[in-house]
Amino acid sequence: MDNSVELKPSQQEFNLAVLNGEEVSFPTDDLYIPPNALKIFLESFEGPLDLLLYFIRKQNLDILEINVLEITNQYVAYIDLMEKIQFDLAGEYLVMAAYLTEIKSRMMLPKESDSEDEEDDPRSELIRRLQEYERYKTVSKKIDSIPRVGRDFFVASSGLPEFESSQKLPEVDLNKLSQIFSELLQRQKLSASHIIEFEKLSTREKMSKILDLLIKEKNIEFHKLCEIKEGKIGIIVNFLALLELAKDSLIKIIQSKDFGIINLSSKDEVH
Amino acid sequence: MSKLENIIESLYFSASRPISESEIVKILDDSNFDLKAVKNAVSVLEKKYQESSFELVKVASGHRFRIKQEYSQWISKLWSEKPQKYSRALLETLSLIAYKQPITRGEIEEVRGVSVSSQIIRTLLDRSWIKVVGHRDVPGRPALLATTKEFLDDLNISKLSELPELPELGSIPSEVQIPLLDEAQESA
Amino acid sequence: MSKLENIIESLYFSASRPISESEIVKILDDSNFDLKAVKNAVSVLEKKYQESSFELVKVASGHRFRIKQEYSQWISKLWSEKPQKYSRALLETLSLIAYKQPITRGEIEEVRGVSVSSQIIRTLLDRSWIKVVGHRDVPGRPALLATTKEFLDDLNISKLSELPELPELGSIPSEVQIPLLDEAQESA
Repeated sequence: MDNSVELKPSQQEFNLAVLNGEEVSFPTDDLYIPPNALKIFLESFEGPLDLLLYFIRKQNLDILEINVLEITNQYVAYIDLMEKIQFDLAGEYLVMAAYLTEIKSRMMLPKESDSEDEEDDPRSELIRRLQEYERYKTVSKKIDSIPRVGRDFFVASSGLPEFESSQKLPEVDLNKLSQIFSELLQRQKLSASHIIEFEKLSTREKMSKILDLLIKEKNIEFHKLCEIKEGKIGIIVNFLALLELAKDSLIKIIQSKDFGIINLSSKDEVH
Repeated sequence: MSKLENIIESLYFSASRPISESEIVKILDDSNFDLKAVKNAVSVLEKKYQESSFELVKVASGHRFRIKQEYSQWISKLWSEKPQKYSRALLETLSLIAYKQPITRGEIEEVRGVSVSSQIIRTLLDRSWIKVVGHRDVPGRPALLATTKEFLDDLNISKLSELPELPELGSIPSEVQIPLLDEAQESA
Repeated sequence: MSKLENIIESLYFSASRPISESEIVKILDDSNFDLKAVKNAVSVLEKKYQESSFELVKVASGHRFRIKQEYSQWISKLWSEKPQKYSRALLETLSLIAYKQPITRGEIEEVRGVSVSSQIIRTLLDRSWIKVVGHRDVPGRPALLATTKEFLDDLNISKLSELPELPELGSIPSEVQIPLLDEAQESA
């Protein structure tokens, strides 16, 4: 962990974080900042509200007394810093920066009338959000500290006597299973940029079969995998399965001469 | 005929989940025990195991036996896997669901100020701590999330109101807010 | 310091398998109990539960608690009462193994985005629906999982390619955030 950040007293600085019990300061000017430290720092927050709460607590302030100008400056300086080191900031942090800047500018404008309505305080919405967030942040720590099963206490149970099994095992519906799988694939498509390539099932089945055979036999000749009733297609599928397995380096293939017998052996044997 | 208390004891020890008293009545079916007799027997059992390492406790979906917490240190040595530690993001999401249920994912995001990852929702669903109880009638029909009985069971509590109290929103008289505005400008 | 008998009792009640006396000694590690003390305590426990619905019995790999045979009629009712239903998490895991076999647990987790509990794998292995067919040659040498003949039998098909073909994966509008949530409530 590199938190040996050089500090120059002459420069304006603000304290950002306590890492491993040590306070880390990041000068706002162009000193070298270890990107790792900043990244870890950011990751210790649950979003912009959490970060703002930290700045506020840092100044020993009540949420109600926040000095929007100062907070905004700190926050924006911090965001700039992150951009400078080209850290991929979540959009929420940028939205908050814009929001704070808006509040700041509204507060610097002269008030139009003397309506002393609380609604006129540009900060009130921010304060409300900070307060609301802090409630749940606080209570979530309490919930985590409630003893829970499997972590703090355990359930007592005993072995069963023999009994006539009228117990029916749950059944699985064929169509349901494929529906669930296609939903999984769709979900994957949504959350990832790559799509799982869908391979022919028969190849998959052969792959499992070959691996299973290799557990028992250690060595198999390729032609023994093929069954006459499966015909040419069967040979091709077996061969594809073999190539897939080799690609994943799950098996070893040996063919000692051209057009000779292809020998498959389990990779496990090597170890 | 075995003693009622023993039958009930054997049921609790053999089920891998909490059982309710009415379920026991149903199992005893053709015997002559009614709900009152069962409730009596259960309360006898609740007091019975003071000298033992386990106790009968009431949770949301019934009663179950649990090992007294003082023995956890030995038991955790029995398990090779470390119990899962949950992230702050997950715990905050869970808290919002617990206290503001039913709630949509969007509403959680509004309070937390960040997006909630699908993974967190799925982990909570997998653990059976939350479930979908409906859909809000707005565009996109977002799912409404709520906590389950299993969640309460796992925390060993019998109803939601036994959760820690949610800290009050600091209620501040509106007069106090205006002077602060001036202060803020001064310090600029 | 809790009584040795109670510690041992708590271990037997929390383990879902028999435990040997030497394993107990290992768990007690830094305390002063040796094998002889443990054996003594176990034999005390063997006689202790005459009035109860359960007893401590010796089996091949150690001791375990078991409900006495006379209670079996009630327990069979408990188990037949509610036919279980497999969780969404289990079905997703099973479908991944079926369609993408051979596959490691890590690969399943990658697609599902959450960790797969050992419980799920164990349930599927117990049911003989999946088996380990090898190990991937990467650090940790994770087990490669595949479906079994029993799985095909139970689903009434004769080969994997008879599994339903997947519907075309059309493009999904990005607004649809958690398409699985609807289904999820079933498993809750």
